Amino acid sequence: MSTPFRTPSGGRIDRATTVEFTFEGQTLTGHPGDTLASALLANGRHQVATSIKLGRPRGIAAAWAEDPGGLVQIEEPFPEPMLLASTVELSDGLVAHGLPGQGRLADVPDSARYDAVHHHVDVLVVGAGPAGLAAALTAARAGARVALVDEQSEAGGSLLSGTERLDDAPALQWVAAAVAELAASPEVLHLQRTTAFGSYDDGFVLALERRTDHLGAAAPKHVSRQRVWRIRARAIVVATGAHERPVVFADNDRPGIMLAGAARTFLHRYGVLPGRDAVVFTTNDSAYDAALDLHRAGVQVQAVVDARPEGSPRRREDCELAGIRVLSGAVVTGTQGVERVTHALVAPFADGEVGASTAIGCDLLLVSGGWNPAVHLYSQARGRLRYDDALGAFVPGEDLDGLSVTGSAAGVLDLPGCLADGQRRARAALTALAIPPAGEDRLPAAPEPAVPAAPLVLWRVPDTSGADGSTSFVDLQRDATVADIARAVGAGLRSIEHVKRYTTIGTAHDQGKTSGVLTSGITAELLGIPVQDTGTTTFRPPYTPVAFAALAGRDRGRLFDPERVTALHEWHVAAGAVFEDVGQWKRPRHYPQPGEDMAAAVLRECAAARTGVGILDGSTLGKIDVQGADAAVLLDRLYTNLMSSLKVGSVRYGVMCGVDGMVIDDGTVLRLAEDRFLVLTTTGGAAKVLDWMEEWVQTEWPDLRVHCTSVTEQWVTFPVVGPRSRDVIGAVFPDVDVTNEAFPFMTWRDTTLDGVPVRLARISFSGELAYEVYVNPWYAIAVWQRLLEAGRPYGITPYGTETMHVLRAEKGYPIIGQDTDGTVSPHDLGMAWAVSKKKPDFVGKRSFARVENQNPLRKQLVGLLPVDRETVLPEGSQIVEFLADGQLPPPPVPMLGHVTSSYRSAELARPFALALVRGGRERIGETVHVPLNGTLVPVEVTGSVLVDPEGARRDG
Amino acid sequence: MQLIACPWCGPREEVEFSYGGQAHVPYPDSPAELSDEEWAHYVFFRDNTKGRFAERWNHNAGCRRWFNAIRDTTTYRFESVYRLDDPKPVTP
Amino acid sequence: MAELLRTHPLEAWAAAFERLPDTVGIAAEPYVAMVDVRLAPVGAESSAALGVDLPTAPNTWVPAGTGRVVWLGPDEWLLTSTTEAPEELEARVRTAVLPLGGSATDVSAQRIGLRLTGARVRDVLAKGCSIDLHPRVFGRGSSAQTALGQAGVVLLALSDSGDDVVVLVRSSFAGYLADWLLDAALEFTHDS
Amino acid sequence: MSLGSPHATRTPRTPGADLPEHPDALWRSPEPKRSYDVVVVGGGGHGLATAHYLAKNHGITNVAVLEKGWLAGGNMARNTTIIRSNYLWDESSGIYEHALKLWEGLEEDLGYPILFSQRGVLNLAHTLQDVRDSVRRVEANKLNGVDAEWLEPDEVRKVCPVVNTSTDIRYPVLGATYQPRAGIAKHDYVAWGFARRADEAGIDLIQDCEVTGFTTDGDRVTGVQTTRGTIGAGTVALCAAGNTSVLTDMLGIRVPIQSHPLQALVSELLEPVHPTVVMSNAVHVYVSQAHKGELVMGAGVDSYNGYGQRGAFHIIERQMAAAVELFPVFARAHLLRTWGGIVDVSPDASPIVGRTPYENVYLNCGWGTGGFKATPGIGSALAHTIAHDEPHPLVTPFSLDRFVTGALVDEHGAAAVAH
Repeated sequence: MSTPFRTPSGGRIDRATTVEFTFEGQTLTGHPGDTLASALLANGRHQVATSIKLGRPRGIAAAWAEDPGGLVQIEEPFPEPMLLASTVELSDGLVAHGLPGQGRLADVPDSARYDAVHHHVDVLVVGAGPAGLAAALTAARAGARVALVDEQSEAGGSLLSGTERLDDAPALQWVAAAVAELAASPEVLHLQRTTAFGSYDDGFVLALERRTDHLGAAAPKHVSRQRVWRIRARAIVVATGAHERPVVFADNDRPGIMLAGAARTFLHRYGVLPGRDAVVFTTNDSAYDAALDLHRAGVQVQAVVDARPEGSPRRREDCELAGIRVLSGAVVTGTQGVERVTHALVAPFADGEVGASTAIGCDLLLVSGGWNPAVHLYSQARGRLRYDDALGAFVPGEDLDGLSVTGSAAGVLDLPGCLADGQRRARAALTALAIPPAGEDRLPAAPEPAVPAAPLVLWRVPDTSGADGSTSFVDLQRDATVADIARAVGAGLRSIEHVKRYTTIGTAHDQGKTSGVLTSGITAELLGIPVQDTGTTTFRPPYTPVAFAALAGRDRGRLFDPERVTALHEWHVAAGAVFEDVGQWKRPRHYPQPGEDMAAAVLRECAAARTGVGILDGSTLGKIDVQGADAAVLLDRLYTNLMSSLKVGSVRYGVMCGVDGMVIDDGTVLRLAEDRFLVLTTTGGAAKVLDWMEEWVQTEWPDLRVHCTSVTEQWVTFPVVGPRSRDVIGAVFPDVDVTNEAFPFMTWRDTTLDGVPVRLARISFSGELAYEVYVNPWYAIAVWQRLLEAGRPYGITPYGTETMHVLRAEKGYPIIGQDTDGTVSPHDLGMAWAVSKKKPDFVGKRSFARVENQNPLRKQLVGLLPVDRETVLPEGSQIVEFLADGQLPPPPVPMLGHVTSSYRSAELARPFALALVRGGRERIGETVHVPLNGTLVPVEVTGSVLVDPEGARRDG
Repeated sequence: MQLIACPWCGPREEVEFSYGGQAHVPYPDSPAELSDEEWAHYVFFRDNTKGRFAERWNHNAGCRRWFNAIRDTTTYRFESVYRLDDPKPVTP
Repeated sequence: MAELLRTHPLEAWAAAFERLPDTVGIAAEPYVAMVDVRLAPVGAESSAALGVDLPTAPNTWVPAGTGRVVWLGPDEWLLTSTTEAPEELEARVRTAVLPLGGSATDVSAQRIGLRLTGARVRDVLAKGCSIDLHPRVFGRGSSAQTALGQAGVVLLALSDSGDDVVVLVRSSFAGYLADWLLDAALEFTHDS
Repeated sequence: MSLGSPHATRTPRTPGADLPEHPDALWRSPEPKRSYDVVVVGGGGHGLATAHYLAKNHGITNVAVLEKGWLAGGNMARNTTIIRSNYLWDESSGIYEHALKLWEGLEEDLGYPILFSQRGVLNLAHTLQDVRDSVRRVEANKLNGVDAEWLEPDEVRKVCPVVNTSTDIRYPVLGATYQPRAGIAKHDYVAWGFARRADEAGIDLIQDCEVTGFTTDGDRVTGVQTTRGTIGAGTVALCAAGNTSVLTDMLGIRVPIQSHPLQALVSELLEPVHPTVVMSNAVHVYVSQAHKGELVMGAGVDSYNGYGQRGAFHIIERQMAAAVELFPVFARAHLLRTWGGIVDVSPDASPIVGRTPYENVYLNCGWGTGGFKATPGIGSALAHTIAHDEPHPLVTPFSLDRFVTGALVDEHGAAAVAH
């Protein structure tokens, strides 16, 4: 297969190897080193897609990320929406097609790996062009820790696109030597194919490395496809180069119309002739290089059209020597051609006036309106841009703390200038870091550049086509034109932000890389104000688009969020437990036996605990060791009830409130010694309560002699629950007197099991006789097994959180976070008994005295019994007044409260619920209604304690 | 992502810290003697300064110690960090 | 009665750790007694009472007999022992620091230790640890309480070349961290 | 003037081609007069809507809207445009449902194609407590006349097929609440629609006009000092969202709000994959696919106070992890742009609206992440409040003194999904 526009030699491609790819169903060939864009051009294909709004043919207009034309959809090796042909490296088997509008996501999950790496350096250099390489070398030679990142597949930057010479040899030889030197420096990280896409505070730069895309289907699966580098740099040198700026004229969007510098890139880097007959339209000297290089490569350069009255005397000579016609004081006013430009319309241009145009035949129209420094990273770091009238561009203002800009990104446009500036910036950075620069830090010798003729700042050529600017495209990706900007201004808009939103300029894939400054310039012209006053729209990360998955990195699937498990997790899994997520914990919800649904399993588990013995893995309960002479004082200040009066060896239930007087946690407290307590919190509240204690101790009461230490994972906790629990505990711990007299309710005892310390506590969250077993998790399985063995004669039954909830609800014990929602006080829960009257103050006390806390219509925790003895009210159901006619009135219907917990009770042989109800305790005995699927379920309001209200069972 | 200089552990990434809002808002000596309005101001009202702000941070992924900082809420830049027992720095 | 068997939270991961190449060795540390010590100020008195100087430099650890003392905060240390039972260690330390107004809490099972060894250790840790682990900055004797992935950890540098690090992690996060480390090490298991 | 719909203009359209044209005339840029009957501080959605309803409902047109930057350039231009009214508490669903009803007629009212798309919103539940809270909210919504239903996972998949409802993910989807009438609109179009109507009514929209102080006389504010001179004011309404505290500090009024950065992001244009709006608290993500095809997502609120209109990137990264976890097909969608706004968060996550210690100054702030969806509702209620010099019944629950009495409207306490 021939590639007619490939030069016979030259370029950075591997001509020995041919790769096959498919574009728009057509099989084509290219070489490793090609981009999809260069390969298409080599095959004579300019048009990539049609435009989104107007359906006009669009082609490749630039050689990298600034290209507004060549949007493609990748289909193989894996579908990826909306990439630029100019930035897609060619790989064997690549399948792509042009994209006018919306990209397409794969409908199967992406199996590729993505990851992130943290990296710390003294100096980060962004961009491996002449300035960046010079800066990196200077930093590396000084022995600094250096990172050099560059978005291209190889280092060199603009040198890859030209014929410059350094040290009397092709500049790329110096580039190769520089890369080798950096590779040999142990403290240097040099990454190509790596785009710095965001710069943040304190020298934090994010860069995306494309690690395997260029390998196509051959990419290894165990290596991440893309990697986000999180680079923390003490100093940043931004050497990101400049984007060439087009000039806007009528029909400036046809395939074959390209930035002048891009043509040089395609020629020198990829060995591609972008056309046979070229017209070059410029406002500055740089485009002459393109004209002369293309001419040497055999392209017929029909004319160089230079908008400047005198053009560039020196470059005119070069052209005349080469036999290239130069038209000074002339502009391109329009073009002809449909799928490809066929003619450039050229007219004299003086004092902003355009003369009669003549058509010059061409299949390639190169345009240069000057250069825009790539200031994105500087601007993202909140650097203030300054408009440079001479360049017609926004350039970096003051250096930022720890960030400087160099080379053409700083408006330095000649090679020796860039090299020297790069070195200078790097030295300045080293000095600021107190790193002495190396003695030997030579720059390559570069030929002194001729002084260019002053560029002309020309945003747009007056439209003489009669289209009134409606075909003069500013943002090709949005099909937005000069006419659109004029409409926006005409509508009264003055802010560039409004103009952008009105026209949608800069909102497409390229985020306005070429259109942004043009819009500022044209808007300023139309408003008759200086460009500086118009300003630019804000530069936002990312610099170029980044795949969601790349940012998700490895936090996917089972690593999305940590799964916390207890020491018994494997046992629970083996026992067929169904798990529940409680915060990050996995807790067994129930243990269904073959053929059981949850309801059946829970009824069985509940019955065992109420009539025999059950056992629970309660290890997720938060545990905090509170030690010190003032431990009791701290607890008195944080709990609503009195803890200092608790006797050593005893246990007390306590409630904790926020300063707003609302319940934040509850649990039992064991007094281990005069100066030591073990505080138990809810599973979800563990970290919160420890932080809460630390906050008060550190920030308010530093004088208290107390220390709080988390011991949540230091102890597993197994409540052994039910009338037969005493038999089980007695059997496993024979040297403990388990009688009520020796070991009463709400006390704890220490013992040992085969020499291993064990703590037993008479705490009941079910109302039944119960013993909680505490032991070091190392022995969790062994102790659990012992308890199961000892319990076998009594049919000991492991139960999960669902049964735990039923048992506690039958006793009216609330679950903080389920029966409360941050708006519930202890009094609302009917726990006035747990609110000390003795203590002068404790956290939250003052809030109890507020007007609203005195409101008799506050919601209070009560029990509900569905009158039909059948309906299990859905948790969350709302409650309304009893409606005699059984009909809901039209909304809004006043609500009395809602169902917080609801279960079927084996003990009561009927369903029941807990609820928060306005003035609930006053309503006990009343019947209210719960709307359920369009019907009204009558429920009786009861006290919250439905089982064993007199507490007869806790002692067995 | 910012670096925050924990007075003990040194500079760490922002994610290691939790925010504690306005600093130097002591718990009232005797809440019982406050009016509802005075109490509400302690419970709910904090300054929302645009500019230099004295605020509390906790290095909860590190040494778990609370400390204070002067930070500019417009630039987010930390101007100083200081321990709870240090006086509030005088800022011009 | 038979002695109570101990079970390590990462028993199920042992085989996977075995398969790793030397460049990214991961091994669960054996059972170690650990006590959280709170004390201020420290000095000759505390050293005498404890038989070890509690390091006052943040982000450091020092050997203590067969164990270690790790700085956790201006008045907090993690003291480990491979020779004492947890309750013995707590009792000894508590007795020593109580008179000085300190406290001691057995946290032997609160965390487990993972020993990471090999040339790729830094690369593995860098995938989820934001602090600078360059040997110049994080040599032997350095420690850090920080995050690794989404788990809170204490890192201890055991060598000056960054190839020997102990990671202490809350026991309930051990499985997550083990999975995380194996996943992070994957690309290095294909190194030749 | 041409106000074509996206389909009317040119056919066939490339998917994602464009949005309806804006009108040829939007608003004047007048010089401020010496004084106005009403000065609205803040030219965002709330300020512009208030101006519109002052003119439309109450014939009050001697009004200035003062904007320190460019109209609707704050949160109005930066939010993710989710509109819903399925809030838990009566007070909240009251004001948001009032707003939603106005949204339903707003395109006609403004004569502007605001692209209000009632595509429904799903609030996913991932834990048993999520389910309880969700059912509670749905049942409350129904009784308040707000359309709401509870969906099981298979029904969730029917509404939004790309949601990962498999049971083996870290936090499986246990179901969702669904409000069919909820949706999205195009924020600039909404703001500009209000602005144009206000301008047509003769109201002065004054940009680049930053308030630097107030002139007071006893318990009245007589003038507003600005970078464009002092402007006399009969009544002043503060609608400055994240910058409210700057103004109240000038007036010596203490307001319990904290300003935080809130970030959002957008992808490239994509073929339709996401027909509704999905929000999840546990796996923190909220996402919709906007009219041109871009995915629009909001991230979490940055923890610290900040006026910088930017946040930390780790929050975006976590957001992306959540998005890919819940929507695996998003893996290779591209993040095109991120930005930040300033949300003013109150202690109970509900707004603060009503009187201030100054008898002719009204306060409207604390909307947190709810500001956009409330725009027409609060605009009309605030206009009514100003016109009658008496708080509208829908805003009385949101008075400043609730923090003294303790009668909060605690939306986050009730675990309702924010945003």
